[in-house]
Parts: sequence; C-alpha cells; structure tokens
Amino acid sequence: MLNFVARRLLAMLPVLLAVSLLTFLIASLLPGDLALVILGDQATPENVAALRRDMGLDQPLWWRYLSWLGHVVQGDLGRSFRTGQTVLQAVAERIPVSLQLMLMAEFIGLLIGVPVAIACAARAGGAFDRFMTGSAFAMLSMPSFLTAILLIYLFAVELRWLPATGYVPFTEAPLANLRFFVLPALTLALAEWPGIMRVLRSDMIATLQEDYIALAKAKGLKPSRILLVHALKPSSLTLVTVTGINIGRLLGGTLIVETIFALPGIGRLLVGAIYTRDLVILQGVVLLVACGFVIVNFIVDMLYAVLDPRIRHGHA
Amino acid sequence: MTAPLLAIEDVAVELPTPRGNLRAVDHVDLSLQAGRTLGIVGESGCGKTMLSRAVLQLLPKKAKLTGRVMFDGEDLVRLEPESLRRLRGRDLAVVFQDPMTSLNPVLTIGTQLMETIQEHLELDAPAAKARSIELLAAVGIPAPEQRLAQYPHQCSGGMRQRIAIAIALSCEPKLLIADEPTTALDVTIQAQILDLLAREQRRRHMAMIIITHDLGVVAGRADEVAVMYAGRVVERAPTQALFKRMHMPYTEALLAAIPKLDTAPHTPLPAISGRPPDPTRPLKGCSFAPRCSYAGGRCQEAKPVLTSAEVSGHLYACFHPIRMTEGIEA
Amino acid sequence: MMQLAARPAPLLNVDNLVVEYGLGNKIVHAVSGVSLQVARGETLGLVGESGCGKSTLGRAVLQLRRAKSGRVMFDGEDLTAMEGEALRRMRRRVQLIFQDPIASLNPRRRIGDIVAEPLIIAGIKDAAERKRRVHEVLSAVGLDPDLVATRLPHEFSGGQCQRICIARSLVLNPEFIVCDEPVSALDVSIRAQILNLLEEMKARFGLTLLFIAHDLAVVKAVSDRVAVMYLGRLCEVAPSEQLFARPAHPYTALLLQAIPVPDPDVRPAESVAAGEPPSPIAPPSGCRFRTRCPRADQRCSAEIPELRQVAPGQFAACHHPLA
Amino acid sequence: MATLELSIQDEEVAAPVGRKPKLGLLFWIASAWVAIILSLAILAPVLPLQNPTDMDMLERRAAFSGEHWLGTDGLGRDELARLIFGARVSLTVGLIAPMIGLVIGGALGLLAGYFRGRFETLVVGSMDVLLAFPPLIFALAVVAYLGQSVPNLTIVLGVLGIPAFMRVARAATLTLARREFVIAAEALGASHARILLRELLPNVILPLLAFFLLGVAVTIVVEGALSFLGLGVPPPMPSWGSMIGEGRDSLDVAPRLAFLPAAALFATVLAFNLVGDTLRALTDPRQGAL
Repeated sequence: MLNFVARRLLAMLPVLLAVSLLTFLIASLLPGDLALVILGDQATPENVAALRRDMGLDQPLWWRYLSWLGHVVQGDLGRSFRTGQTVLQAVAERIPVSLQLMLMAEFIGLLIGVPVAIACAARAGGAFDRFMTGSAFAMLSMPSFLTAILLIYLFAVELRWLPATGYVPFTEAPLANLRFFVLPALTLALAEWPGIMRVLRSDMIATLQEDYIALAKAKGLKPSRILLVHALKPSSLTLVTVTGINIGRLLGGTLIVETIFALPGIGRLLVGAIYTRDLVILQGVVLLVACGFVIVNFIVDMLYAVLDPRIRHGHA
Repeated sequence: MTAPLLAIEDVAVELPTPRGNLRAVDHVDLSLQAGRTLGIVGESGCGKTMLSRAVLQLLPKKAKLTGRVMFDGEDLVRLEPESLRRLRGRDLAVVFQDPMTSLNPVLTIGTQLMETIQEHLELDAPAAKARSIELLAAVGIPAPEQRLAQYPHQCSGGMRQRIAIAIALSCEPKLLIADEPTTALDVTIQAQILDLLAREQRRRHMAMIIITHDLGVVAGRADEVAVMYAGRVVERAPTQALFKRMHMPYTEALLAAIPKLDTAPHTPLPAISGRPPDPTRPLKGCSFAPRCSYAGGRCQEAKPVLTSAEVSGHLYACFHPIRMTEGIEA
Repeated sequence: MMQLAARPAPLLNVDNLVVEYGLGNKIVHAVSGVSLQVARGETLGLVGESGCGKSTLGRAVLQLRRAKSGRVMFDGEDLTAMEGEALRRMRRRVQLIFQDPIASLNPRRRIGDIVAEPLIIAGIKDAAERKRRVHEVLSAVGLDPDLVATRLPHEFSGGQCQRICIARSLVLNPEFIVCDEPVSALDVSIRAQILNLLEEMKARFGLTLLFIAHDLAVVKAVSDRVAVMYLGRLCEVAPSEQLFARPAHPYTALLLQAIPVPDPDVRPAESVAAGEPPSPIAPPSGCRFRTRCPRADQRCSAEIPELRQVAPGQFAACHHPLA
Repeated sequence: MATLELSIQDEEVAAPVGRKPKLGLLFWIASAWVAIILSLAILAPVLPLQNPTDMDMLERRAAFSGEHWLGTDGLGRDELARLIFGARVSLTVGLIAPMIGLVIGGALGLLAGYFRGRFETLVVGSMDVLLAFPPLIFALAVVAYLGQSVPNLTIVLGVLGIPAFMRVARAATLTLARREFVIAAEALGASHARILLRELLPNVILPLLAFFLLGVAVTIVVEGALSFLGLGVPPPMPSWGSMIGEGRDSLDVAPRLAFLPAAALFATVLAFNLVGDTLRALTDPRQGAL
C-alpha cells in the first residue's frame, strides 16, 4: 500500500510544476507592458524602465519563470502593489470564509443527495424516483447565480427573513454569522445535491442488479440490510470520487456566491483583483487555488484506495 | 409416495420486453421428493433459470407469475414477504453460476457467511464464527481461519464457488437450487465442485435441483432429469430412462448433437437444423416442430401435453414419441 | 529442437515462442517456450483450461501480440521478423475467428460491408468483383446473400453471426485459419451446425486450421492431432485417437477423467483432490503441473521436462509419462 | 453436406429487431425550444427588432407596451431586442466553444485510447494539468489578462472543454478497442488510420455528440456567470448573463429585468441538457444513466 501512496505522490509533483508553469504563462498573455499597467498614471519612461529592471521584466521568459518559482517555493508569491498586502496574507485572511461556505454547501448537498438517492434506487422508476430525478435534472440546469437571485428575491426582498449581504466572523457572533451564511450555502448546496444524487442513484441501481444482491435476497437478509450495507457500500465508493471533482465546481460556485452575497472569501478577492487589475494577487490566488485542488484530488484518491479493499490489496 | 418437498404447479412467467411480452416459463409442472436430485437441462433461453427464480421468488419486478409453488406445504407465491424472507436462506438455498459476481466485493468472506447464520440461527458472534470456520473446512477451503478476514477478489474462481456453497449450506437447507454451478469453472475444478455438492447432499439428505445446459453434468449426478425447450418441460424421466429410452425427439437430437469422447474425429455431427425458438413469437403448435425431423401436420396445430409413458414417472410432450415399446401413437 | 518424423515441411512452424505481458508491476508468463508444427491441410487442436495461454499463443502466431522471443515460420517465411507492408500482405493468407460472434462484428456496419472489408484492404478495387466474392462466401456458409447483406449485426442470432465471421475469414481464400474457441459461446444445437460448417469449409477451400478450445470432446471431433497446454507450456502432443485412448501426460489423464460423460452408466470417477491451477504470474519451478500431479517427485521441481517422443507420433513433457 | 440453413424465414428478418429508441415528449419539447432559440438568434438582425443598444433615458424600466413588448431595462433599452441579441451571444459562445473541445478533445481521446503507451500518458497527464484549474477561475484569469471579447471567451471556454471530451472519447475507445471486431480488422491487415476511421470513429461519435450537447449547456452557464460578473462579454453587447447582472440591482423595483433573461437562460440550458442526456442514455446501455 505504501509504494502505491509514494507512486501517486511522485506523480503529483510534475502536475503541480506544470500548473505553476501554466499559471505563469497566463500572466504573459497580457497585451502591452505589465510595468505600464502597474504604474498607471505615474508612468514616466524613467520609472517604467526602473520598474522593469526591478521586476526583471527585461529578462527572458524562462529566467523570469524560474526566479518567480524560486520565490513561490519559499512562500513569497509577491506583494500586491494596490493593497501592499502579500498574497499569502490576503489569502490567509479569506480562507476561513470560503472554507466555511464550501463545507456547509457540501454538507447540505450530501444531506439532501444521499438519502434521496437511496430512496430513489430502492424503488427505481416509481413516482418519487421520477419526481426527484426530474427536479435534480432541472436543478442541474440552474446556474448558481440564478439560484442566488431567486433566493435573495424570496427570502431577503419579499420575506425579509435573511440578510442579502454582510458578514461577521463565526468567533465574534456565531448566530449572526450563520444567518449570513444560510442563503449563500443554500445556493451552492442546491447546485451540489443533484450531482451527488444522480451518481449515487445510478450506481446503486446498477449495483442492485448484481448477482450478489440476488444472493443477499436469497439468503433471506432484511431488506434494510441489503440496501444500506450490500448495495450502499460498493456504490458509496464512486461518491468519494465525485466529491473530489465537485470541489472544482464548488470553487467556481463560491466565487459567484461570495460576489453576490458580499462574503470576504477567496472568490471575492479574485474578482476584486480583476476589477482593480491587481495582477500579482490574481496570479498568486489562481496558483494557490489550482494547487489546492490538485492536493484535494490526491487526498480523495488515497481515501478511495483505502476504502476499496480491491485496491488496498494491490489488486490494481 | 409421501407428499413432495417441492411441487411446481402450472407456473407461468411473463416478462414485458421492448419486442412484446415474452413468456419465459410456459405452464410448467414439476415436483421433487426430499433428499432427491432433479436435473433441469435445456439450451439458453429455454426458461430453466427463470423457473428457478420463480421458485425462489426472485423474479424481476416487472415479471408476472401465475400458478403455485408448494414448498414444504406452503405456497411461496402467496406467502407474505416477512415469512418468505425467514424461509429463504434457512430452508431454501441457492448457488449461482458466476462465482466472480455472486459474492459482494467490498464485504469480507466472514461477514457474508456469518450474516446468514446470525439472521436465521440465534447464534452469537463467536458461535457463528466457529460455525463459519467449520463450514469453510467442510467445503475444502484451506486455512479457513484466515480466510474469514479476506475479500472475494483474493480467492480463485473455484475457491469462491466453494464459499458460495458454504453460505448456501450454512443453515442446513431442505432444498438447494444450483443454477449452472460449474459453467463458469474449468473442467478439473468443475469435477471437484460437483463431487462436493453430491457429498454434502448425501451427508445432509438434502433435496437438490441442478440446472445446466451440459447433459454430462446431470447424467452422473441426478436421480431424475427434466428437459426444457421454449419455456416448457418437454420430457421428464428417471436419468437412466431419459438417456437410454427418451421419447421426445428434441432430447434425442440434443444428445446426438454433443461431440462424444469415443467418436472418431471428423465424423459429421447430426446437428439440429434451424434457429432456437424466438420467445416473443410463440408458435401455435409444438415449438420444436420447425426443427423436428418427425414433425407431422398435427404438430403445427396444437401443443402436445405432458403424457406419462409406461415407466412410472416418465412424462413426454409429443404427438410422435419415439422408442415407444407398443409403437402406438399417443 | 526436437525433430518430427519425416513429414512434408509444415505450413506453420512455431519455434520456442515466449510471450509475456505486464499486469500492474507484475509480469504474466503467458507462453513460456512453445514449439509446434501444423502440416498443410491438417487441423491441430490446442486444448487447455482458462489462463493456460492458448488464446495468447493463437494471437502471437498471427503477430497480433508480439512475442518476447522465439520464431513463427509460415510457409518458410519468418513472421516474427516481418514488419509493416510485408506483414500486412502476409495477413491475407492467415485468418482468425473469435469466440464471441456478436462482438466480432462492428455493430454500426452492414453485413455486406463487413464481409467485403478484407477485399477492400487487400486492394481489390472492382466493386462488382467484390460483390460477387461476398455473395459466394455468404452462400457457402449457408446464408442468403440478398437477405443478409444489407442488415446490421444485431438482427442475427449468435450462430448466424458466427457464420458471417467464417464468411469474412474465407473471402480472401486464406490457407490457414486460427479458430479461437469458435463454438464455446454457442448453444449445443447451434454448436454442431458450426462445427460441421468448419469441417465442410476446410474440405472445400483446402484450409489448415489451428482449433483452440477448452472442451476436449469438441476438439477431438475436428482435430487430426491435439496439443494439450498447461500454464504456458505444451505438456502433450499426439494424434487424436491415441491421445484420448492412451494419454501419456498425467494432466491429460486428469482432464479426460474430469469430463462429465452424457451417459448415466459411466459412473463419474471420484475426483482426486487436484487443487487449483497456480497463477501465471508466479509459475512453479521445473514442471509447472507438479503442484497438482500425483506422480510429482524431487526431479519434477528441479528440472523442466522436455517434450520427447514416448510413442509413434506422441510427445509428452513429463519425467514419468503414463504411456 | 452439413444441414445448411439455406435461408432465413422471411418474416423473421423483415422486422428489424433493434431497440426502437423511445424519445418521449420531453425530448421533443426540448428539441423544439432549441430550434426556436437557434432560429431567433440567427435571424435576429433581420427580425423587426429595435436596436438593442439604443438608450432612452426617459423610458427607463418602462412596463410592457405596444412599442416595447417586454418593456425597457434600467437604461431604457428595449428588453425584447436585448433578449434575442443576448441569445445570439450566449449561443455563439455556447455552440462554438464545445466544438473546439469536441474536435481536439475527441481526436486526442480517440488516439490516446487506441495507441495507449507513452502518448496516452502524455495526453492524460497534460489534461490533468488543465483540469487542476476550476473552469470558472481559469476562464476569469485568462480573460482578465487577454482582454474581454467574444472570440477570447470562446477560445478559452473551448480549451477548457478539451479534457472532458478527451475523457469521454478515450473511455469509449478503450472499451471498443478491446472488442473482437477491432482485433479482427487488425488481423485483416487494416492500417491504423482505417481502423480509427472505419471501425472506431462511427462507434465513438454518438456518445461524443450526446456529450457535446451537455457541453453546450455547461458553456452557456459559464459564459452567463462571467458576463453576470461583468467579466465576460464586454458591455454594451447584450448577453443573458450580463442582463441578469444588471437586473440584480433593481430586484426590488423591477424583478422582471432579472427574471426574463434568467428564464430564457434556464430554459435553454435545460433543453440542451435534456436532449443531450436522452442521447447519452441511448448510447450508454447501463440503466439509470438518466
């Protein structure tokens, strides 16, 4: 099992390296000169040339990438020339917000998706199954920014139960904090549960047609045990891989939801950086998010290997 | 003759398919005494597996079942789910064809054995575990103790089928249904599994139904044999009578079409011409008529009913039976 | 390299073929040094249990799977040394029939195009000529060309699909056909039809066949000589009658004794506890059957037995042959 | 002479036995909606519509009227015209971007699934790198640097679609390449090109087309999200996403300014998803694929 982990760990390094290269190359797509953009109105030919030398912009591309990478590896992702904050500080400040949002969304998504999937699979083709599959399908076609608008209109504008925007840290006022998070988390969760439900449902329906389920019935086991142990256990494995992929979608979703609900998370930091052309922050955040995503997927793969006995015993 | 342990009375199974309703089992009557072995033989699509699923009440949801399945005095078709559930795995057990798919890949062998025992016999975990080890040893599994913690993918095909048999025998069933138990196994392993089944059946004087397409498997192992074609039992007889003095042309043709070890190479095989019956287009007359060399006018018109021949227990469904001693047409 | 009795040069001569492939980080020793010959017009049966490497050997002979070492001589030409165009031209003289007839036909193409495909690949441009050839082979295998040519594979039964595959393999007038378990997936009644058809096609087109199967009775029905394979190696080769009457290798005897005979008078012999075949990833040393052989001794684990003649035309790879 | 089966009974073969695909009502409604939206978008310049960018500060947020069937937006522009021209943009990006993914990703997946070996590891490896970036964030970053324009947006979203199409094509090719009819073609001496084009492609194209329709739905959503944030299609060009974004500010006063484009976007995405998923269910025999 250990060499399996080591092998996968080694395979992850080139991916991270390639991710850093791609992030760096995106920045070089900028038409015109970065120095000009940074100095903006105080751009006189002298200080533009001086800035270019400081940032090494006059060096060849590969040199700039290597020096940038050198800094990154030591944790220095550069400093925003708009806010003066380093990228790491800016991100560190905002991670708790995004993390709380994503965890709440994923939790609610699982809370709705898993039981519904099991109920649908138990009576596949029944009225409940057709209704839930239909509504899941509709929810999948509902972009999160549409759901956000609907929820705001309903709960904030019309019913005035919940605030449309605003934030207070959990440590300061847990209850108020949760009130701010209900609508954003619900928006994301409504986009999450259909994906979870459809994968688990179709997997369980396929599992329920396997011979070993027929044998479980022939052994006279209780229907609940057949559904929740014999059928759910093998199917839940694919759920683990789906959650890995969902996190990528979730990151995209948080970006929109944080912007609409004005939550100071990483997503909003990114959008803000684009509006203010704060290109150092933009590049730093994109790199961190991508690397975070690769690491999370690596962890999900390991979790899958540990859970599935067929892989755990090297029967790859 | 005491009442049979199992009596299948006029059972029919109809399955809706995209190409129209398919009558997989077409009014079958079969019975089996306790402790005896019945072989059910037929080519694929003849309904033999669907018949076994009807007995076990494991038919697909959409299937329509008519008729009665009397088991130990109870009609399983009308038994309410809870008592049917308590009976399955306890008095009525099954072994499926493919050992690769009949064991749950993510549950240990121990779990899958002990859950059956604890479901039906009031044994606590240690007692159930001891019984599981004893069962695994009885079916010839080396080092049964360690085997409990292993997963199915760590065992060979033959080993898994032995485990499936151990599971089936775990609660001393009165009837074991073996649905093509050795089709997915190699010939040397098949011989070992068939011997194991025969030995365990003798030791536990258990009734057994062996379902197979291989006439050789039933020849040496079944007390009686029923031949199925297009959803119907076309002949049923004690093994000796069925192989030596069959009355149904299909049985004769089926036996002749099998290459034998003692026939010389390159001798043309008397093949059965035509195509297997299409279940969605049932024929008015005898379903074997289009391929039968003895078929006459009457065969196209009506379906021959199972009539008994001179040897008791020898039934056949044919208007022109062969090898009849009196030579009169039924 | 052992010498056969004086016979015409064999059409196919496999010399010490070794085929291995990787499975995860392990190596599967599928074929470990097999040598066999097939004379022109002969049918050589190749029999063995699943996982013994017989299908791998069949595909390696046709260069569909590259061998690690050893040579395959076909009509004096070394196929293992051939590449690209030369090999492709050679393929017209050798054909392959598979076990699963339905999976052997592209579900999206009409039967007429499927059977004509070999002609197109061989570069026969004249469409009328192609149509004639297709009609000829379809009729030869007992199918009505006009009814069949325009239809799709899913409209036919297993038996009919196998007939179509046989037609496709005959359309280029090949000399040699590898039949890889051609009837194992078919029902008993249809199986007999296809076996008879293969025999008839062999006579009519003067074919040489390598017939691979796990069912000994089926192999005996069509083969002049039979080779028995176990875990990547040949353990016995003999004329059919001789092999079934007086098997020389203990494994052949075990196989024969295990076959269920469709006759109630033949009491099934109590199977000697012969255990399970080991995995080809870690085959036993010396004779690979020793772990299941009642006659195994110290020499069997030390020294790999060579295939030597134990009776006229009968060869066995065993230190203690039965004959 | 072996008993030959001389001919198949005519009535047997006459009725082709294949699975008749049951498409159902929803499929036809969805296809109809797609057809309507597509024709409206294509014919937009010819249709008797007002100019979507003419502002009329006097007529801001006007209600439905004879002159403005669907009223006007926050800047007095005709809502109906903006909706239809918005469809033009959303569909241009929505249809062309996945084509890039289909062609490049499909080809890469087909080749990787057939040739395997180092080429496959290279292709799959590079796709994993692209997949490391959450799609929305990658699109935002590239557009932020490259500049907002419909071509840029289309290219970026197209490139983002390549890994997904590659995976679908590779998965289909892997299962097919093991099937005997491909090995049979190889045994006949068919060249790689012939096997790829005649044997594999016809069987891979249908799952890819079904996935293409799902790709269109996803792309419309991503373009909508970007334009909603004001980072997609440059104003004043109308796109459903930007219209919803603008409508958000006047939710309390004129909710229809947000909900009209929202409904159009939702219906179109749902329609493409429905058509795509029905086709996918037909090509993927596993029950419950819907």
